[in-house]
Amino acid sequence: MSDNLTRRDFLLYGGATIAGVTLGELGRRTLAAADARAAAWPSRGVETWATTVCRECAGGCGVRVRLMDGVPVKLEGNPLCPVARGKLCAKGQAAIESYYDPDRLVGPARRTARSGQPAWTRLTSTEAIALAAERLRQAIATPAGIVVLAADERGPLADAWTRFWRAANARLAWTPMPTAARLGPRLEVLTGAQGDPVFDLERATYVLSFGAPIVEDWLSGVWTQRSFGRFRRGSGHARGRLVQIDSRRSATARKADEWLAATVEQQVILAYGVASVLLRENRVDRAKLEPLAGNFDAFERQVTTYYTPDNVASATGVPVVTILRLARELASASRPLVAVNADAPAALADAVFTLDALVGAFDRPGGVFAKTGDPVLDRADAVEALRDVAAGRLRPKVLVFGDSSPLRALDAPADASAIAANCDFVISLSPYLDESAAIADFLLPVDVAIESWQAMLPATAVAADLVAVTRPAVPRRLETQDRAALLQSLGTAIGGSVEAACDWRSSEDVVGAELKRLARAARGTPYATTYETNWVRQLESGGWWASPADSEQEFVDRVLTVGGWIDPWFDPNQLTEALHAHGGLAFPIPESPPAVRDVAASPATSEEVALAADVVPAPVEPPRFPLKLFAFTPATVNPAGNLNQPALFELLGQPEGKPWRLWVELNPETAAQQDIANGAAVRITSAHASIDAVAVHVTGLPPETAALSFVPGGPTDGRWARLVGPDVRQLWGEDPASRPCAVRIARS
Amino acid sequence: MSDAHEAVIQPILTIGPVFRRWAVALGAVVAWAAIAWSWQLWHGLGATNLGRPIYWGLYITNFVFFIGVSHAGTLISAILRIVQAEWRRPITRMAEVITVLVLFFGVGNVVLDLGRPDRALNVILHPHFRSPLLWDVSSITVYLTASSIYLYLPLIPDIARLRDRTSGWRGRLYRRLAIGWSGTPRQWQRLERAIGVMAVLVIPIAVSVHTVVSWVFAMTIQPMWHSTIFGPYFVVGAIFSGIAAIITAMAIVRRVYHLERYLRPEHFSNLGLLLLVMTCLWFYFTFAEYLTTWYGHEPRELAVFNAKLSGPFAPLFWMMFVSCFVVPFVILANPRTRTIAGTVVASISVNVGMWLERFTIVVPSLSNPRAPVLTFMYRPSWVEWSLMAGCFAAFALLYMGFTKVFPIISMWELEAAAPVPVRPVVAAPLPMGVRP
Amino acid sequence: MARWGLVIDLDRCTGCQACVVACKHENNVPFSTPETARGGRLMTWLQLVAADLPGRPTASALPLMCQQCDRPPCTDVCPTSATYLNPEGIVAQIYPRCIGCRYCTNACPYAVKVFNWTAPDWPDAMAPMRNPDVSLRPKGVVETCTFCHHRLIAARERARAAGREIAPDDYVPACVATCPAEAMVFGDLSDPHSEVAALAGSPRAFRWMEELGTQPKVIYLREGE
Amino acid sequence: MRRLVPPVLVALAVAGLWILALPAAPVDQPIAFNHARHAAVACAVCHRGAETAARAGIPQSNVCTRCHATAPDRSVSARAWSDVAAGRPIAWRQVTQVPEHVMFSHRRHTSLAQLACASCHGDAAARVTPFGAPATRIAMTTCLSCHTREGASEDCAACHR
Repeated sequence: MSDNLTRRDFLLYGGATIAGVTLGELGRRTLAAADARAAAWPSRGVETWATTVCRECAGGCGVRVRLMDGVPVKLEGNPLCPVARGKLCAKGQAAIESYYDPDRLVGPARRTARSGQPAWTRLTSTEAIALAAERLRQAIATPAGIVVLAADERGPLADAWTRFWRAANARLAWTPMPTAARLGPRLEVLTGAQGDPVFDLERATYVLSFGAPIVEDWLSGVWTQRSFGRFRRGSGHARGRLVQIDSRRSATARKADEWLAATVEQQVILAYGVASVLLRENRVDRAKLEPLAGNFDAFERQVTTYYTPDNVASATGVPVVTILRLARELASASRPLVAVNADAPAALADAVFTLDALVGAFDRPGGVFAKTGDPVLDRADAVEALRDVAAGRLRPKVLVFGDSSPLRALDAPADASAIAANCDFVISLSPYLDESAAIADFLLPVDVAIESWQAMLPATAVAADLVAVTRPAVPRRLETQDRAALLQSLGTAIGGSVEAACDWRSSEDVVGAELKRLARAARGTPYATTYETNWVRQLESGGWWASPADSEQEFVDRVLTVGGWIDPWFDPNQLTEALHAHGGLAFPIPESPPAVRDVAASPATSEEVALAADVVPAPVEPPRFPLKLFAFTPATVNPAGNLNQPALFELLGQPEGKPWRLWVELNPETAAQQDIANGAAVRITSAHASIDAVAVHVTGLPPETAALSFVPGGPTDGRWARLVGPDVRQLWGEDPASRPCAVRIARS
Repeated sequence: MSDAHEAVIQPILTIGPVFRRWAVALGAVVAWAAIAWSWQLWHGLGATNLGRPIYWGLYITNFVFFIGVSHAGTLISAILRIVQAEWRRPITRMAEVITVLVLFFGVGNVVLDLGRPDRALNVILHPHFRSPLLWDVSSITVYLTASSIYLYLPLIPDIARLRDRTSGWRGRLYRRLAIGWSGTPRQWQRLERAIGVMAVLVIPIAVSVHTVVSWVFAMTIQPMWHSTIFGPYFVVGAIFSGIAAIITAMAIVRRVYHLERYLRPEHFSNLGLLLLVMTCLWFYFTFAEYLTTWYGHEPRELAVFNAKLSGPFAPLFWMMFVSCFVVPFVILANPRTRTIAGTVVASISVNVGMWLERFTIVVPSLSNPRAPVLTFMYRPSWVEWSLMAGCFAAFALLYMGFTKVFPIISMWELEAAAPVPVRPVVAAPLPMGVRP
Repeated sequence: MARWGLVIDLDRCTGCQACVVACKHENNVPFSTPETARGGRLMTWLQLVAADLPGRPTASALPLMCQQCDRPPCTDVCPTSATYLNPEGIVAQIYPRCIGCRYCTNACPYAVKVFNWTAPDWPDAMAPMRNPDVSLRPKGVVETCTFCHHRLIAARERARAAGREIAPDDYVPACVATCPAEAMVFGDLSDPHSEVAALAGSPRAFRWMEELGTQPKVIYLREGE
Repeated sequence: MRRLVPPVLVALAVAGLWILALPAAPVDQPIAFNHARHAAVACAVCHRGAETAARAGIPQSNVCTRCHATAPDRSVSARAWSDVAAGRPIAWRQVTQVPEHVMFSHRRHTSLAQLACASCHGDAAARVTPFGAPATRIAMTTCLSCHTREGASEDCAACHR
């Protein structure tokens, strides 16, 4: 630069300055406008709360939805709901992710390419209903022309569903849910009482659990968790002791004071073994049992003859001393309770209720009660219906999925394509991108829980009559349908008896009718605090009912606001009454005595090995698949609803630190033979397939067994669900996945 | 014009094809690193393979390593100056340049490691003096200042000499930098005095710098970081890797610029002996550190110990042990192998080993936290490797650049000591002595 | 001045992880994928870990969040005071001050501080689910459990608007609010009549790694008799 | 060409300094709202959350049409008014805003701490034009100076979220 400022330079730099100022001012304005635009969210931040019911399981927990400017941001438990008491489990918390699931179906659609890549054409709801109704009308005339499958539930809306499809001449079946209702028939066999068992876990002091997933999702998740907390550290009694008999180290086994590994078959034997010790050592209150004896003598003879501790020990591998100790602990506890999983086979449920009867748990605080009056569920099994379809025994013209639960409960995932092939037309009502949507020809997505009117009977857990009733908590996000309104539109389009069966226009009508019924029942109260329900209980047992509302409308509003209705009056002597009415206990007599263990078939104990070492060391070819593999579904997986919830996948395999992973549990010694470290990647191979998983060492697991976590879902699911490993059911091939599978596990 | 030290001056004024090729190659690496850094700035530290609980990895390893190497120069040249070791004269400059340049990369790696480099100034705007990181900031700043001055002061007479025989941009640059040096006795007296003061000052600062770097780790209560000997251990390691770096640099400069007349086998042998001493010291500290951990048997400490000695980090650990102790000890303890080639091999081995040592200090402790949270096996990402390569390339490039602007051997100091021949530090009577 | 504390009864805790999900939603903690989780990028303020506790044959499932130490190792080492102990004993993190050096995450013996390796990411459809009371942390800063401090501020404002003092039930973190087993109790440790103060004095009470001198305000109650 | 480099650099430097040194530019609002004309009405009548909620809120058309049946005067264009009358949202641009990481509640400052709206928003009642820029510089020092003066909490976490 020269020292003298020329005119040229002056102009040049002057111009540059002006250009700079202009540029700067433009930039400044652009930035300010951008800032103002960025401040658009959130608009006002007005917080409101709405009530709804959680539908992640059958528990029916009341939910409060926190809305900011009308948009749901968080779920909390409804403090007035007697099931939830203001709490929610992990699935309940994650339910909001179902509403926001980015892969939710946006509206009705028709498949345009059946094989290869699915291609879909969006339809308006009118078109969709017309098309579906056409198909249904054609199918009505054929026997079993329509097959309808959905998750099991109780309540007015479920009844409307049943009524509609019955009128359409459809074959209905339901996926069984693990609720107390499933144990009802077994309780009835023993006692004659028609109803669901109510386990009073909270007040028990000693719980002997046969596979009951008490801290996972037993009967009614949140209710059980709270009961467990109080059982452990309740006000009023000493710390409750829990003994868990389970095929694997479940979360409950981890929390238990003692865990005994036993398969379901062995559990039955063990239960009768304990019963036989109680009887032989005369540790049952015969005076109390006497009036209700029934076939007690025959039962006692059978059990004490065949289920001797020695026989039981040899059949189950549980030492004799442990069996004796369990029986003595059970008998000496002040309020013992024997618990069982809802989906236990009949033999195990019978054995458990028998034990409950022997320890005097019936109609006793901390024991088992019966809750009669709820509709008895006598329902065809959707899984069996699906198997029939897959095998071609049943060839419906139209197959309707209320949700994907039947497909998830199927043993082999390969069945899905066979199912589609054996049906003319498949309709899925599921709101999610899931297994049923993957094979459907026709998608009619319905509203998700927080968008819907609700009226359902929560699964039996609380000793009271409950109905959970709510309005939609939020407006619908996508072009989905109200389920009852959809049925009604279909009915109108089909006409005839189907149309006549629909005495509603939408779910709102069904809910309204239920509320009217409740208002006129002249009992119970809208959900209220414990104090208020106790007050109603006092009044009602006194034979006098104070209406909680001045008018029917006020009552309806109140129920919808608090989220449900409760009649706290409960007769705690229903089992005793039933027993008196039916001539006492009808013990199901265990038929076959336990087979003495075939030593060759099972792994030998160390003693036997020591003995065998003296004999002939014959060179034995190691079996190709030496391990028995069990599959289990982690408690945070919802088998009926949306799987595409990322927060829940992060919980998988915790606390061992295996988020998002399938994991296989192995005995450390078995693992050591294969040089498999804790946390190592392994490959599981069966005769049918291979699957990669992470190994977790579990001390105490029988050395010949392994347990593999199972998350249904896969490539046909939403963006997160498809990330969680392959479908482990492949390992079983055509065999039912409820039984162990022969596998080998090696480091990968 | 000609000069007694024409061999020193000539490389400054000429740029040959070999230099150009190297410059282009290294420049390409640096450019690639710049791309990697932009990638990291855009994507955040997600571009690395770090994660919970391994929050620090390659960058912090490099930080500690570079700060360690920076002890090469200043400390060694200052100590040798103070003890008036005459043989130091041709090598002090080379060492001091390493110090100053490498410090920038030490600091730079911390900036690379920041989640929010845009907020780096918060450290100065909102300082929290209980944080050892702030002690680091302070001591490194002081060290950088001091060692820059310490590099600059002895440069002045040489710059003046260059000034007198150059013109153009070089002339202007040297004129400014020579700040009017004319070689009057008064100037010489002041210079000698200033250098003397700086030499004394710089030693405690240098020791403090690496002590504080070690305290970044030792002040936490993490297993195998929370160690009282970390300060001296790191200082010893720093001097160790520093000497190795000087020897490596010397060998390269000697070969490339044909300075065999100045950098003689005795220099390598003497520095090799120093390196041998440091090898033994390093072994002593390492042994002490690991023995106490092992003997103490504290489970959390032992988990890290086992991860290093027999666990997933065992290959790195034993490689470190071999290259930090076995290789240099075997080569340097034997006078016959303590040749130029031998010391250079030993030095490179030590440099690799010391980098591994820094890595096996930083990562295994983080991989085995006290809390049983989910951990994973850390393997640096391409971004991290690229930035590391970029740092080394940029250092080499800057070092090359320096040799093209300033004399890499202090000419006036050689002249000041001209009558004294270069002698080995170990006198003949010692059994291991080398012949003069 | 209150000293907020949390008691977790491990005997009651069932390991159901409802608290984990509640915390994630309440505090806008982003989701992971299998890849990010495997690379140590799982973002959680609260998670279940398998801790070997004295007197237990197998590892216990321990809900682990910021232990809200009274002598936090993390705040000492922060070069910019971005993390500090507030007067009510909550270890706070000031995001705009944080330079992301991750010294605090390394100093924490509980490894409960998490770092935003990338910018937080929600699918567009899920963005409205974020809690407007809690900020979205940008990439490059450290975050951790704050005992749902925003709930304290809201509760205090509500109480003042109603013209009363803050009551024990007014302020409860999201994890405590949802705990189905009633295993978590939250309150003011400095109030001798509070439930937390009583439980903290229980013979079963222990503070995890208290031998390190961190003085946590998360107190666990031992499992078993 | 080389001669042009310095002037371009100068231009860019000036532009940068201009943006950095000056306060944020005022933005244009869709309606030329006259606060002074509405001064008889309390702030919270239109800004409904100003005393009861965290956010004061900027009134939407439904608030206008509670009083105005027809277009007020020529300051509101016919097209703008037709939008208001139809209840369509008004595209106000929020100019006074705290950063995302700050938890600010109007209620805490107005009805609880008894601060006048004017302390932060200036004398809105005297304004004849809508806000194009914040009346007060929204910066931590502004907040802190008042908090210090009034003895309010100076704990970082009291406002930072």
